[in-house]
Amino acid sequence: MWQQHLAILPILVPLLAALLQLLPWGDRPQPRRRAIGLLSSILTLILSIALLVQVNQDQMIVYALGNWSAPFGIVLMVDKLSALMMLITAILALPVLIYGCYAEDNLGSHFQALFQFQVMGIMGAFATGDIFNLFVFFEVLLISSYALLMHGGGKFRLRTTLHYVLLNLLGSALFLISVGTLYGVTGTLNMADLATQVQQLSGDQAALAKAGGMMLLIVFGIKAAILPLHFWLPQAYSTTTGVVAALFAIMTKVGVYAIVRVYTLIFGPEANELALIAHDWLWIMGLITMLAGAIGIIGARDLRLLVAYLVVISIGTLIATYSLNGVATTGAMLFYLIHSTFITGALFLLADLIAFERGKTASRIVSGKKMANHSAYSVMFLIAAIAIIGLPPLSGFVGKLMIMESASPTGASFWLWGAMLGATLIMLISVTRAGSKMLWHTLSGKANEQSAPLGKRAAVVMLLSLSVVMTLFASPIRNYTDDVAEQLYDIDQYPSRVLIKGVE
Amino acid sequence: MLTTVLHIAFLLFSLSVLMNFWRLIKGPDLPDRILALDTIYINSLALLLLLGMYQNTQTYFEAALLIAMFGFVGTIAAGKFLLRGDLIE
Amino acid sequence: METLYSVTVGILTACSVFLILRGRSFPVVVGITMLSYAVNLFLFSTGRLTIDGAPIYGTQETYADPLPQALVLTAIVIGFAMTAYSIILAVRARGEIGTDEVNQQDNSTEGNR
Amino acid sequence: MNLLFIIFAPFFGALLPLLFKQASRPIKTGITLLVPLFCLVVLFQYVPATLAGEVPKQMVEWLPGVGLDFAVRLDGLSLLFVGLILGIGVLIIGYAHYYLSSNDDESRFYSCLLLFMSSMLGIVMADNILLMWVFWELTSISSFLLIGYWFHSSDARRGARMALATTGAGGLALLAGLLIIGHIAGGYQLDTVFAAAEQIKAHAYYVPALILVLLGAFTKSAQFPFQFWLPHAMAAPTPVSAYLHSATMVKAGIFLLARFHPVLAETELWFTLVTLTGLITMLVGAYFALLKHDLKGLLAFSTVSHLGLICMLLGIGTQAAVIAALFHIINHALFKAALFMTAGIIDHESGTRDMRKLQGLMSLMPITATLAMIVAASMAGIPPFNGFMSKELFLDQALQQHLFGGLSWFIPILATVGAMLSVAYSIRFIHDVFFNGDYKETPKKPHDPPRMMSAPVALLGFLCIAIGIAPMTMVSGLLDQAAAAVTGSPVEVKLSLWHGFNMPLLMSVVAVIGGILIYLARDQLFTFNRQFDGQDAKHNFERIVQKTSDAAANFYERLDTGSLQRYIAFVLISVIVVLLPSLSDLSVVTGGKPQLPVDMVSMVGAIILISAAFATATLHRNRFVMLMMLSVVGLVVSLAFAHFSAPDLAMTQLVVEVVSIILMILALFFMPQKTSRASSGHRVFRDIIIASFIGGIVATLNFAILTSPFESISDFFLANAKSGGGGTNVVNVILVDFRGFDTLGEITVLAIAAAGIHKLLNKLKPFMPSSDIDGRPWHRIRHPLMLTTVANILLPMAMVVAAYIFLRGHNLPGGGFIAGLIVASAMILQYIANGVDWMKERFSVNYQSLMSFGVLIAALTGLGSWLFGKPFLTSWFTYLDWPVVGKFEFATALLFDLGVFLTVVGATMMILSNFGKMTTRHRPTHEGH
Amino acid sequence: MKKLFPTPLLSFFLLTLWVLLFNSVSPGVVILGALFSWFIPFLFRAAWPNFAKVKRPDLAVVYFFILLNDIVVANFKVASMILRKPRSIKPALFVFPLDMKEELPVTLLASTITLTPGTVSCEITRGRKGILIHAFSEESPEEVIKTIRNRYERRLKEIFQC
Amino acid sequence: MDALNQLPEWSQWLAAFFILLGAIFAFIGSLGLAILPDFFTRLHAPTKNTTIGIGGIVIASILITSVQGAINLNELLIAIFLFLTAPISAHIMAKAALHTELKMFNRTKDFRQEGDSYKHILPNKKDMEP
Repeated sequence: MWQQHLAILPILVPLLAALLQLLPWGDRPQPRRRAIGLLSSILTLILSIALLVQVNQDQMIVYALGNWSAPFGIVLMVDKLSALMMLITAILALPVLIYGCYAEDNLGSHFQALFQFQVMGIMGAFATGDIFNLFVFFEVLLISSYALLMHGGGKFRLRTTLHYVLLNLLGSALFLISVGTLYGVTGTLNMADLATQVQQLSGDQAALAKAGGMMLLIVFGIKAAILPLHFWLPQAYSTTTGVVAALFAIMTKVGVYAIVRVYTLIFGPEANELALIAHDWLWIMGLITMLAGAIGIIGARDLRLLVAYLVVISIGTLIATYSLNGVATTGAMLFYLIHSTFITGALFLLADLIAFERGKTASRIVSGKKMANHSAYSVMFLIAAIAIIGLPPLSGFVGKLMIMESASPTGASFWLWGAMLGATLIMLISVTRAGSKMLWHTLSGKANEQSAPLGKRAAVVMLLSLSVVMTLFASPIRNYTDDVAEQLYDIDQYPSRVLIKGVE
Repeated sequence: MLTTVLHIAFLLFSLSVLMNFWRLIKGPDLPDRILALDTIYINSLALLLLLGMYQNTQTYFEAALLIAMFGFVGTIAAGKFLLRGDLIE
Repeated sequence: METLYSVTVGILTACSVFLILRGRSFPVVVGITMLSYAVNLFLFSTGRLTIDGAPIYGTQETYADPLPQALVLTAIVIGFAMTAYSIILAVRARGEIGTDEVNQQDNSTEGNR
Repeated sequence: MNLLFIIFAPFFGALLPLLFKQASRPIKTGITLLVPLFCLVVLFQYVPATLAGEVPKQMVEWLPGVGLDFAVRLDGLSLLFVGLILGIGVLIIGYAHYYLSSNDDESRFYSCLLLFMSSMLGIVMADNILLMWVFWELTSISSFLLIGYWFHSSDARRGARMALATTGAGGLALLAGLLIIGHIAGGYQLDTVFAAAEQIKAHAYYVPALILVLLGAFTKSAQFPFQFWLPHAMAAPTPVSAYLHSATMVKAGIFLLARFHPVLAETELWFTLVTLTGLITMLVGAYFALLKHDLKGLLAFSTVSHLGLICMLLGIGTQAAVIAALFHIINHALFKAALFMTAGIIDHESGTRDMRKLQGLMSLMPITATLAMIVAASMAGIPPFNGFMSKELFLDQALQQHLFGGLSWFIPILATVGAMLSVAYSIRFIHDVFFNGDYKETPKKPHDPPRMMSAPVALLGFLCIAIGIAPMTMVSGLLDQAAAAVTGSPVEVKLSLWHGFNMPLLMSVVAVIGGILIYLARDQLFTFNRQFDGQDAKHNFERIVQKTSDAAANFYERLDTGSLQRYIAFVLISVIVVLLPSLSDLSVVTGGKPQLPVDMVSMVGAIILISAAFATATLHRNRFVMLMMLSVVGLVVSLAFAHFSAPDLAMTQLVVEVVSIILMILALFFMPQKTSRASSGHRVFRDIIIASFIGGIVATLNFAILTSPFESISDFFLANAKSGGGGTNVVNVILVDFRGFDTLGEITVLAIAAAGIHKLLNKLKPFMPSSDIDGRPWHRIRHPLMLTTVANILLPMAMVVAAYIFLRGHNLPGGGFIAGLIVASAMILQYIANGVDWMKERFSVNYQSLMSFGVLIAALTGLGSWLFGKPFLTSWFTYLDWPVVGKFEFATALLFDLGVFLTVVGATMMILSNFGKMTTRHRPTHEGH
Repeated sequence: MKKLFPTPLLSFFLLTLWVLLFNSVSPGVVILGALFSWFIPFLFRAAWPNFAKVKRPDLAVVYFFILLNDIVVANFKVASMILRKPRSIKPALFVFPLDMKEELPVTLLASTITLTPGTVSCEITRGRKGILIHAFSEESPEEVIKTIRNRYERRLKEIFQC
Repeated sequence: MDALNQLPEWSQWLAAFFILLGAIFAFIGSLGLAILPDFFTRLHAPTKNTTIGIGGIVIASILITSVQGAINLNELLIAIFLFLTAPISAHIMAKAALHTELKMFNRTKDFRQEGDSYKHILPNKKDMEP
């Protein structure tokens, strides 16, 4: 029975788990909540894999909620892209949750439930085929992120949370305005239906829809942290706890996903008057975002801030690559997206471990005491650094190579190449600088005694090993992302698969 | 005829609300403003009822009922704020 | 009527935006709340304005567009949740930081200190 | 056996020393040595084939989509380098065994060394240019680890980073170049690239490709102006320098030039760039070599100089020049490795490498001195050593080129000068250290090292002599094939020590004599150069990095001031910038739909709404008043909803408004109630401008939408609400049925918010004013009598109303959400009237569970439809006709709505009760009523 | 019986409310209403303090009509005052000494005072001894106190038998 | 609208009367709020007049709906709730006004004695007196 409901299960499982976790569980609720959380995350992972397999078979799963088919009811539209994103989320969530179960969840109340809610929101945002429902899931993931962000408390965390919250509330308002505009012009909310409607617009109607579409760009830009909307990110990611930051590695990708979805399906190459309305902006903003991120990492004096800016760079890369608007580039971009999600997640966790074991100097990029597990972290850092910078042979390099290779040398791509290579160099210099200061330039004397639990380290290793896996199986993964991109650009199939018009 | 009367009533109530609002803006003290706000609520209630009569529909009844029930909660809260600062203690 | 309506929505938006640009958490939260009112009005009006056409099936011939109403209802609830969260976040910030100003007083950022 | 083993063995072999971390040192060394020896064994299987002119190849697919495959080849050029890498590698490992002290982590050293070896082998054997690049960067990484081996020393750290930065940067340029080449050639396999040589040279992108490739090569090989990193890499342990900076890594750049010779060379640009760079590098390197007081520094710059020489030869690019270059690669590797090892021995034994402190070591270390003199002579180009031969070839080539036309004569002259300097610093190396008077005090009393430590030097010295005496037997076969690979045509090499009296010999003689003279006049040179002191590349590099970092940090601090307004302004300005063009596309703002007439009530409503909005904005410093204005806005908005046929919205808005205002008043208690003017005039002006733009955009959009004709999916809802959803209130049916998933999400949001607020209020010690803003203490009565009484009476009434609203919601305005808020409001009133403690005594409901159950009920209702094989949230309804009761409807949507109801009550009450609890805890109890 | 119907009057009152809301006396509505009005008091019994019981409902009805009448009459009076000479009114602030203690009657009395135009009950003074009244008119406080006592307080005492 | 004009004549008159009554009183009340001199006097205006104002409207509403079909009393609930809640809000506002010691209209006669109204707990009473 469950196969036919596969599309919604990765949303429902975390939801139910979170609700169960919210119930009082006696005097010592935490072990039980952890058990529920882990169980749910494992289950979600299995389900996401199953979903991916299923989608691969059927091309696309359209799940009509309430048995009301599109465009009238809400449908989940799980195509290959959605399935892929959901799988990434599930894979990322598990090690992060394992990490979190080592007392990280005791820093404040409801961590476990909020974690599951967060996963639910992300899953829903990836799965839904309805633009207003996308808004709802954005809110679900945002409100859980608001709560998670200040997990552990503290002045700075509060301040950045406040910034993050208020900025995103503004974003939500803009989202509503754009959804309203689109509805006001097209009279529909389903994305596939919007695609067909938008194709037929012209004149003033088109201009209105364009305004709505462009406002969406700002909305998603805030989520994806594109310049100049990215300011919330560095502070937010660098001040929150490592485990939350690691989970948030997927959050910016939700924004990227939304951009890809909307500006391919709705305002994509086949939208006639409104074809590719955002791509020029995305191109420029992507490049500038990379630049901004690069400047950020040069200036960063804290490892976590550095990693946060690395996220900004990767976002810029993704956006700029996407804006080249090709199947191959998009396929390469998706590969890079997978890589950067895992590796930034790993880096945030690693930075957290290092900060913990260093003691007073925490994650600041200064020389400090030796750590209890110094050499282990050095090796992990080395691997993570190689991966994130994009040096061979790990996945970062593979991803970058794919992007550069797919963006065949034309005028535009040179800029992309230049930006990517320049950013790589800056990353190389800054990250090695940070690493050598923190891991090599140790004060003499005894090592710090506090040692992080093995499980936390194992979680980081799990994430890092994903990079190795991605390197070894780069070819099959890339083939899959190419499939994804191909499907994504095959716009005509969406309406025909999703919409069943005229059903009374 | 009834419609004419309703129009007059609309006019009077609208003017009332405007005057209340003027008081709300002018103050001079917080209790004055609270009072003005409370009155705006009640006049709005009347407007809703009038609208219901005018359109000969029952759809506004619940909204009016809610104003009658909870319009004063805001007033109470504001008053309590002035008295005790903390509403829920 | 439409002109009046849109001008009102515009002004409401402008005033909220002005508030959101203030430097203290409370006005900003109020601004966000007011913005959500404006946005709700906007979203509501995308079904066009109808007078005396409440979408209760069977009461008349023409109805107002019910879909935006449902959307706005959802938006109101979400907006309420967000308002509640942000206002209490502001309280907490005030409690821990000691001021309700949203910005750091010194210009350096924490990560860089 | 497989060619790939040669690369993979050291790669995975790098794990061996780590696995045997606990073993004794000899065992570790032994195990490590096994790896290159194994590689040599594999190599020898292929040597005959290669020497016979074949090119053995192997390939494993990796990334066929990108064109990156694991393809390796073993042509003559590769063989030459593989031999050097493995051969010298073996010697280095043996040498390092003695060199490293007992404190050093030998495992890590060997591991990195093997890793490096693997990457180096990868470069020279790669049959795919992208694969070559992969290894290229791997050498950068592993050399970084090796140079930084003694990471507790700041020199080592900085030197390592500088090396990595420079070679890494070059590597990235190289990648771009390779990609361009690959694109032009249509593939990245070497054969494909070679085949496309003419195409590439003719292509518009040839120039950038060439420059990018050269950048990679020059940085790696420390060519001018990138020579600066190499001397600082000398902070590495000497075995590393001996290996990386003589035989292997720096040669990678040269290798690259050689490898791409068939593809890129023989153009004007290539000649000019490569030759000139080589020439300058040779002179600059030699000059600085002479000036260095540090033994390894001298050797480092001499390496730069010799690399320049090779580079220049490759630039000239004739067959003879290529042979000379390749020959010199071998010779240089031999004598320079030996020299580095010697320097290491001296350092190891005496404790210093400073030539100003060393002298007269001849008597103490005779064996070392003898070996040193042999290899130094080779470097200086004294017959009968191998260095002499390649230098002669070089001078000959310098004479024979005519590429600069009339100005070509200056090349041989400068070449002679370079040779002269080379002689001079070679003399300095020998004379200053081993002679120059009697032994002076050094940190350690030196003596000859253990025999096995000087054995590698001896072996290399022997090779220098052997090649010098019998070049044809030793190397010509190899050179044949290597040169063939570089030039792309078969080559027959002729080498001999003696060419007869000719111009090159004369130049050599001049060079030797001149070198001696320069050495004698060295003090003047030192004095001359002292004025340039302080121009240390490392410090420059550090300073630049530091400055850039500060500048970047500064820039960011200026851009990102941590100011929320700025972030928000950026967002809003982006909105304006992005939207204005689209709005300007609107030809007419009005869509032509006839407008409704304006009635008076709406007019008044608009006036009040607008004024209240303005008042809210302008009175923001008096917060309580602002709240009241906000509540007017909320009220008028709900009236507007009512007016425009949305009773459900009006009700929801009303109650939500009440609850939010209460929340805000609650919050205001902990906030300053009045604030002083904070923003400056122009800030306010800026904000007004932004606000007006945004307002204008929204109004324009709104107006354009309102007046344009419209067709939507809503007709479907109107048509199907009754028949498909079982309710006449279409809005409610949409909420619980058509778009029930939204509602599920929305109550989830509410639940999360409540949980998040609980988290926020946890452990919060709020700031609690004990008096109001005028300094008046609070009123003594906490719970006024009348209020409590009426609140108590109202509560059950509100429940009845809620039940009514809830039940009729499906058919008439109302529903679970509003009902929930009604109950919540009544409860809030109770809290206000009676206080937290009173409520706690009477209602032991766990709001959190209530809320969770609410969402659970809603979700489980949705799940229930699975039992009937229907998708999630499919609703079902029926009409029942019971006796007495009559006909009524039952719908699962009602259950769903019940979930909504419970969630709303639970969440709202959880928020408020937590808030209340927080303050009560801190408040001393005193007289009630 | 007592356990089953803890507050019969309240239940009845709620049922009335229910019927009024639905505006129908069809069996379905009444049965459902009865169910609710039986059930809700259980939910809120804890929050339903021991209010004084209405002992004489008949008098309560009388009281209601007197109140209505007074409201209408006083309204005209106050309205004329506002219209004629808003600046020449003579307000007064005085205490009405209470003769009863039960909270429900006191609340009702205070509400009555507020509802009848011209007087507002501002505060219930310490120890529930009196009600602080702000009067709009120029009548003397004694007169107002007498009216209140005779017209309202006495009747309330009778209704609640206290 | 048409439906309204088809009502029986008497009911139209009656409804019109009540509507006008309510509207006029509401207007006067609001006028009073606007022009009366101090808070306490202003307090009288709306709490009374809007109460009867609403009463009139409610009666008219009941009349109109009842004449068209079955007796419709549910608007009565509005009046009931309002009668229940309006005094409380007035009461609380008055309390607040007394507490904040608003300036009273100068013709107000204060018959209060010490201890009649709740004063603040003043640990340092002197400081608070103006």
